[in-house]
Amino acid sequence: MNPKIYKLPFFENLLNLTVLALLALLCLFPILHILALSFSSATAASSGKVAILPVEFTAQSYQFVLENVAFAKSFLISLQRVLVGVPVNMLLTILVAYPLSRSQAEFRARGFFAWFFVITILFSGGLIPWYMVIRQTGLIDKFWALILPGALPVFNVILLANSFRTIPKELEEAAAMDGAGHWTILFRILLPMSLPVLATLTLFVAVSHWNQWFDGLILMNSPDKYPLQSYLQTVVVNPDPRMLTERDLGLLKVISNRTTRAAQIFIAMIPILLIYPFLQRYFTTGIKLGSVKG
Amino acid sequence: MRTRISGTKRLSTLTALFLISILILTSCSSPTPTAPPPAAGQAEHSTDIYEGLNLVVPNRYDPPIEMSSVTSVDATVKFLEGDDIHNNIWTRTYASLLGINLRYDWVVDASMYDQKLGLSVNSGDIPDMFVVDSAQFLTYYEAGLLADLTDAYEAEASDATRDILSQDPIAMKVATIDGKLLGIPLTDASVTSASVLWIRQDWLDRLGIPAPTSMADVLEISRRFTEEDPDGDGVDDTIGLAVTKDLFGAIASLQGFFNGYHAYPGIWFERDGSIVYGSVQPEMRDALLALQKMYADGQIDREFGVKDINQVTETISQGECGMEFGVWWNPYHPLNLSQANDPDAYWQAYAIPSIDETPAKSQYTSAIASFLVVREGYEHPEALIRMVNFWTDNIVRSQDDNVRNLFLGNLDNPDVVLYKYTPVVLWEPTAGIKTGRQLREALAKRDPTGLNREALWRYRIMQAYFEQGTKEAWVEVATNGPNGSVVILEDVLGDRGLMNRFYGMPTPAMAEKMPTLSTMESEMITKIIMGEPIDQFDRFVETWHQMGGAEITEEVNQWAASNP
Amino acid sequence: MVLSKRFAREIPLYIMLAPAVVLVLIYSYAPMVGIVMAFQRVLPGKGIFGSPWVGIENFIFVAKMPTILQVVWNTIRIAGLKAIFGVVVPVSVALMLNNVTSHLFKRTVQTIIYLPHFLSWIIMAGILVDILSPSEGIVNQMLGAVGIQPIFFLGDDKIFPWTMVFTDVWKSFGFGTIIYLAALTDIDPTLYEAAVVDGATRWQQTLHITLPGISGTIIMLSTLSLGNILNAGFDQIFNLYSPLVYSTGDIIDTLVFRTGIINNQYGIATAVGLLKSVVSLLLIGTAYKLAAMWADYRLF
Amino acid sequence: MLAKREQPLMHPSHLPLILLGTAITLYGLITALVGSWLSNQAMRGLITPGEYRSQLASFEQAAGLIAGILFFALFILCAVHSSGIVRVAFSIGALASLAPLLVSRAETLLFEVIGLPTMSAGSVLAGAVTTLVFALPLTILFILLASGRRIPKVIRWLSLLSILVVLAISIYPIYVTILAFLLKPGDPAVGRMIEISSQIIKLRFLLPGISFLLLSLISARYARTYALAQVDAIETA
Repeated sequence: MNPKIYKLPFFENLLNLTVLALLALLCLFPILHILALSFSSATAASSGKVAILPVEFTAQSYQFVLENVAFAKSFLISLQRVLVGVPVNMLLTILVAYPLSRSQAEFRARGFFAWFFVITILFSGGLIPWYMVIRQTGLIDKFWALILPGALPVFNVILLANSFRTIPKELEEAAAMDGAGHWTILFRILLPMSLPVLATLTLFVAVSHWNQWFDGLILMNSPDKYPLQSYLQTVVVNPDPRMLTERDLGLLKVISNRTTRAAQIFIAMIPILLIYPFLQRYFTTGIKLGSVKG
Repeated sequence: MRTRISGTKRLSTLTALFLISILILTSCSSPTPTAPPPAAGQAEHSTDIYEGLNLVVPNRYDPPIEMSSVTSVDATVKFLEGDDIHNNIWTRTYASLLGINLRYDWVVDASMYDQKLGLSVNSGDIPDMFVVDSAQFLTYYEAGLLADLTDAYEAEASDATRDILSQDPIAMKVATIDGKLLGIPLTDASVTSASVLWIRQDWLDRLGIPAPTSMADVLEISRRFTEEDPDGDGVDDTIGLAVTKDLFGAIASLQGFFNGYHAYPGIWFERDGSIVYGSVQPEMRDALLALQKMYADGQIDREFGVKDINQVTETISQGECGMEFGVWWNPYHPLNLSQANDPDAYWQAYAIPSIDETPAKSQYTSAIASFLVVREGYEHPEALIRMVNFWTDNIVRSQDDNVRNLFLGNLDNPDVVLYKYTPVVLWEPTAGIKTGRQLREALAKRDPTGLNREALWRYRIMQAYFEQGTKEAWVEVATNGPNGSVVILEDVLGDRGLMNRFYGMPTPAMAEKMPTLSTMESEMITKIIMGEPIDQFDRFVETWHQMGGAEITEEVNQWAASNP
Repeated sequence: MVLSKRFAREIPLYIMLAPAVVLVLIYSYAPMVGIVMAFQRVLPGKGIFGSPWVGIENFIFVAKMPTILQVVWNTIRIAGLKAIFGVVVPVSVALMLNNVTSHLFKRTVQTIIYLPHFLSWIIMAGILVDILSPSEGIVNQMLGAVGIQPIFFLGDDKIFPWTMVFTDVWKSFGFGTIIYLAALTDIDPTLYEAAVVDGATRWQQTLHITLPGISGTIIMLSTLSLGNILNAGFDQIFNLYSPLVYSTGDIIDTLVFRTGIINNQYGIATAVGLLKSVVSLLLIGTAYKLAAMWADYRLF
Repeated sequence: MLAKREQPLMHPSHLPLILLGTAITLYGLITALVGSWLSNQAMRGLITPGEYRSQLASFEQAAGLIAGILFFALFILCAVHSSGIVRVAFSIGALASLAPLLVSRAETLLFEVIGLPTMSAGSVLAGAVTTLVFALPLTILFILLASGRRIPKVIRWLSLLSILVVLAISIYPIYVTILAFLLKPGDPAVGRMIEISSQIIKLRFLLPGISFLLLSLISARYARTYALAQVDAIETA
């Protein structure tokens, strides 16, 4: 496309750029602020001197957080969860996406299965039955409780199926001529051709696994099995002072140290920040096929 | 009793304290939730620790019985080296002395307990013995999940148990439905929820204000604290009265303020023959108007509507506020923080003054909020009674320091609070007041003989305050010392208190409608204080009655008729 | 013969589906049995099979709940506002970005604005609670600096919904922006050239070429968001609300959670949940149809 | 010769030293008595802790002011009436007269005027500072006296003793308080130490005062022999 067309008059352009810059700042600022808080002294933080630069710089908060076994534990659990959960998700996604991407002619039950999976997005039996099932299958308090119940991200299946169908049929037909079966077509032709999509989905499920908090909170039988986000949830909540007795004093003193909270929040962000460059590389691809299909 | 000690421990710098609390935080964990009950081996091996302690031990189950339970830990629960929630002095003791293998099916963060209990009970996982709050107590009783403990109690309850449960007149009543004893109430001192008036004495002295004798004085003090720079730093940075967004509670509460106007928000009390709800009584009006004026004059934090307990704590520790209504132990936290920043800070407790000639009554509510219950169909309901006996006979009143150190916690290691590992913890309702009296007598005589180790330490601390000017020891003086807050509690127990007349299980309408009504109530109060016209209150009273208040009152009166 | 052959060819497909089908049956379909609780008085411990049937009593109770209408309205209001701003903001930003010539700048801005999308609401809550605090929050300090009284973003029931909307848009507009940018790049540049030849101003270009060019996407996304009108964002509100703002901030999902898990009234909770699912199903169906009609969007 | 080596502390008169000793002793006595009387009242609950604090403070400030000035004057006087190392010693000792001024003013000075961090142990720190302001100059004073060659043996030994006493009574209470509140809260052993130190702290000013008195008396005796020796010297000349 011809850049001339896009040239804005100087002032409009300037205005445009400033507004955008401000928006970017708006998104960046809170994160910087938290970072600054986490490196500031507690007194500076509580007296509200901290903006986006640390005041009375100190790494104490981080020292506390890192000395905190519970935090470290839950951090590892979250990592483990990502490492195990992502492959499972991806494998199932691929295996389901392929049949659903076939034409009605090729796979007559396609429509049925399509709805079979989509319904699960629309309906759920509620927390109790869900919990009971997981308990019946003996997963309560087990690591796999964080993996199996959500093993099939249906929406991703749809994305992948769609992208499969954007791949020219000719290739498959040619392969089929040479007697290639479904497995061959899937693994030899489709997958290699949809690497960017796969990459996107992988990163997405990784992020979502990292960000899950509710299931950990409900399904684990002891705090030392909480994934990081669940742990953070319990850290962020404050006790209801109406129920305080003198014996809760210790608790009162533990909660809500602003800088330490900031440190924990920031550490929880780090993995996201690390994979973020990759995320955004594949981002557009992922989005396009996700929503603006055809 | 970690918390009391922590009052003095506060001396160490806040960072150090946070480090400690982090350490505590780290250890609130348990390796395997379904860990096997302490093996016989451990039991034998550990029996020698009971040598030389004269413990009253009920007949032991032989062979040992299994008992499953559930529990929660909070950030403060800390363990001794090698112990955890599944294997500690209590599990070992139950196993080796009582022959009860207590096993926790799950252990969750305290904030998750109710939800987790609901989930597991509703999905059929019912522990043999567990702790419930009043609402759950009723729900589970109606569902027929709770065993009838009447016979077991009659047969096995020890004298100490009976005595402690009788000290709180309502204890047994609440735990009994349809003539059946369905749970053991976890007793504590009810009166400790009564408010006292805390004032920065050093500020009073600096401004030369006499001690308050009426609510009028309180308003005056609030005004002068706001306008006259009581902290003498030449900056206009002080407010009159600390209030949190929760309005009521243990710290910076309005309860005491209302009581001063003979208004008793949130509780039920008798008025001309029938039981009425405090928050909708005319007395509220004047109190609200007064608060409204204080807010308008900047005597109440303009942001109190969102300031949670931690932010108010901040205000207090920064010395921006010199008056609050709170419970007797406030000096341990948060008031100690203001003295930490300003060595001369001293908060003096005053009984709630009155707006007129009739002395004000301080309101309080039964401390019995939860019960130990046994699953219907569990083979050994009496096992719970035996555990309770073990606690009441041996620990709760023990003057034997070795026993206390072994089962409650050791003052040398104040962060490890041993009794937090067992759900069977019944505090003696009058214990705190007794200790206070002993201490004051000891001080007057200058003779600490007869005090147990913990009390003796409090005595020494006060001695350090009076005889070597260690002002950090004020926390102990302001509570257990002469003219301390505990003295006021004695009067509250006398004729200067008003106990919530309703102490039963939530009535049907209450369970259904009270949450909404309470939300309305706190909104109404907050908004009026922040300046909305007072007829908001009249409107609230109307809607309150329409939206179920009348119905609830009806039910409460019926209940009261059958529970004189 | 032919049939069996076709079937033989389909066997691998079934094998592929098998594991997923099993898992979904167990963890998604089995729990749906629980929907019957909507018609039971659920007794703790008795579970689905032991509890007595009460017909539609629960639904009647729900209908009678003093707060229910309020809650539904809160939900629709918040979700609706989110939907609207969730379209307007990204579109405008996309258009603006589209006019940026410097690729470096464009890239940087993009990179930054969709970072928040990847942070969990737990982390977000942590950040927001801190920066929005009226006493020590940086936002109110800035407002104070220009002489504005502190605003109780999370504590004032008049402001709370807007806080929710704004923070949600803040978290997700970067994401939307990318979609529209993608759509923009699909517009045939020759159209612009033609327009320039006809001497169309920038504004006219935007009006007659750019917007029509992405209208498909806009319509589609907004119609689809209609299906979510009953999802005002549990994660966000659950972690940010307080009794102080129930009057405007309590939404269906949070209500369900409180009645069910905290107040132990599972029958009622399930009833509300069921109602919600049904309504959203209808909405989603409609939305899907509309999207198919206007934007020729098809899930499969 | 002998007489020449051993000189008295003061000449011509020991009055200043005697006065100094008496002043410090009296101050020590009065403060100790008033202090324990007040704390008695408070511990019996006859006066509120608030009243106790304000009365104690106002008394200590008044008494401290007088005592401070008086001490200073007397120290200087001693310096004037002495010579050589003794003079140096007393001039340094004069610094100790700041201590009474500091009592119950130290906190304001340290944390508000100077603005040191209280470390949540303000009164302990303040107490420590006050005691040291008193103890250090005196220690130096006594060290100098003890090391002065021309000073009579007895006096030197006595000074040496006084050093230990001064140090002990000033350090011990601080040590105990830190144990009790920071290191070993709850330790019964520490509890007993509090008992003891709360008695010892009363001697903070008393004992040094007494040792000054002793010094002056002993030295006065030397003064006589010294004077005689000089007279002899003149006569023989």
